[in-house]
Amino acid sequence: MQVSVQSEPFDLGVLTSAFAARVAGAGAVVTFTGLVRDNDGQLAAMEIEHYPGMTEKAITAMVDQATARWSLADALVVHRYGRLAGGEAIMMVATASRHRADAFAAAEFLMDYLKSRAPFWKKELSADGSAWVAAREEDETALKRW
Amino acid sequence: MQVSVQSEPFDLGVLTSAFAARVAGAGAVVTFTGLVRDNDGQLAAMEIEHYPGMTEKAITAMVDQATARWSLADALVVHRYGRLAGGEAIMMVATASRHRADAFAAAEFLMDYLKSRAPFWKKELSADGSAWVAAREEDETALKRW
Amino acid sequence: MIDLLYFAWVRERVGAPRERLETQAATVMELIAELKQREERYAWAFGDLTSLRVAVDQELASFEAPLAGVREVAFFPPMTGG
Amino acid sequence: MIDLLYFAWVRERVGAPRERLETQAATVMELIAELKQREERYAWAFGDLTSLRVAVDQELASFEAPLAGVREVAFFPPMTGG
Repeated sequence: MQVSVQSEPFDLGVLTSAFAARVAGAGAVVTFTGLVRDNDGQLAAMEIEHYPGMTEKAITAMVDQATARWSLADALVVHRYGRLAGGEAIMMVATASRHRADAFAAAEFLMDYLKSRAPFWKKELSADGSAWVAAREEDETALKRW
Repeated sequence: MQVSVQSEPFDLGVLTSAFAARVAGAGAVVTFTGLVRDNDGQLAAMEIEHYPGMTEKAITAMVDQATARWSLADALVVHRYGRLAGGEAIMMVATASRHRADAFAAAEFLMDYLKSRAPFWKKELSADGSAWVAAREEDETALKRW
Repeated sequence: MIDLLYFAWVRERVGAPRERLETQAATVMELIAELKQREERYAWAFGDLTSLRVAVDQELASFEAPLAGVREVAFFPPMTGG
Repeated sequence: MIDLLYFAWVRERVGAPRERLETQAATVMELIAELKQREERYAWAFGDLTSLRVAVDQELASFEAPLAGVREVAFFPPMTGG
């Protein structure tokens, strides 16, 4: 298991390759990557605040839950905080399993929990000013399926 | 959209990075990678046969279906054929969307269809000999959810 | 003339990846019946239809698919991609 | 003494990321009531409880959570990770 909460950018390709290499033989690897989104053609910058101390603890608990629930060879969560430029990777999740159903389910579970239960808060910065990203109703609803 | 059926190895990290870079702004990227699996601690080699002519056509039709059904910024399918060593990547799927639900659903849909409806046949090679991989009941069942 | 293609263990049992055939068979099923009567290796390859799949002109098809105007018929086991 | 932590717009409204407080409040809810009476900025930060979340000693908790033995309480809006 690998959990990293960091301000530094990470290299999605390098992390994905390294993860796949170390679970070689698991058969199925799923990754999810969240990028700073384009808003109507304009790449926004983002400021991400988090709760040092609680964040890694909360994420580790989520990964433990996923590991208990699905048959996983390994799991990885990297999440950035601080200032991010448009198009940069905010976070990634990777899961490995013998069969794809477990890898997909665990990745979706981790994403649903990271969205609504990991102490991060995103602020979008644009030419017009800044605004805290509002939690989406669907994200809260998504948790109910687990 | 990018579909490639090839005998050459591909670099998962490089393809993942390039895909994420060109959909920057989509927000959510999901990848699935299938690796030659470890059987009881022994990495098997694999020989993959396919139906040249039909394969790319079938995969392109699947990607078209996924694109019609979900809101995707882009999708990629790379699938190898020929001889693969243990631990090597067999194939990958990548999907990009504004929201993760679409990217996850489209990636799972593509995987379910690639498993059972793309003309590939896997033969596992081990010290004991070789055997065609049998289709799994669950893979056929998985198609019913779409 | 129809091109017949065989893949995976169907190919191994038939003993060839492809062949051309002049046939009067109206459907895939009739074609299979014709092949099975030709030689033992075809009877072996086509013995269990539940584990046989067919593509007609590179599209998955049923055993009832008509062959009129068809150029290529492929036989193979359930696919195992991904 | 309890450490109070504020994040995102709760922090902005309160005007500080953290503070220490001597309180007799028995639950999170009583603590919120106490803070709201102190100054307008707290009333503003804690005005709408439906958009407020709380962690007690770094675990998500309900407003009814008891404060006995607690060292750290954090207030923040619904999380937007991922």
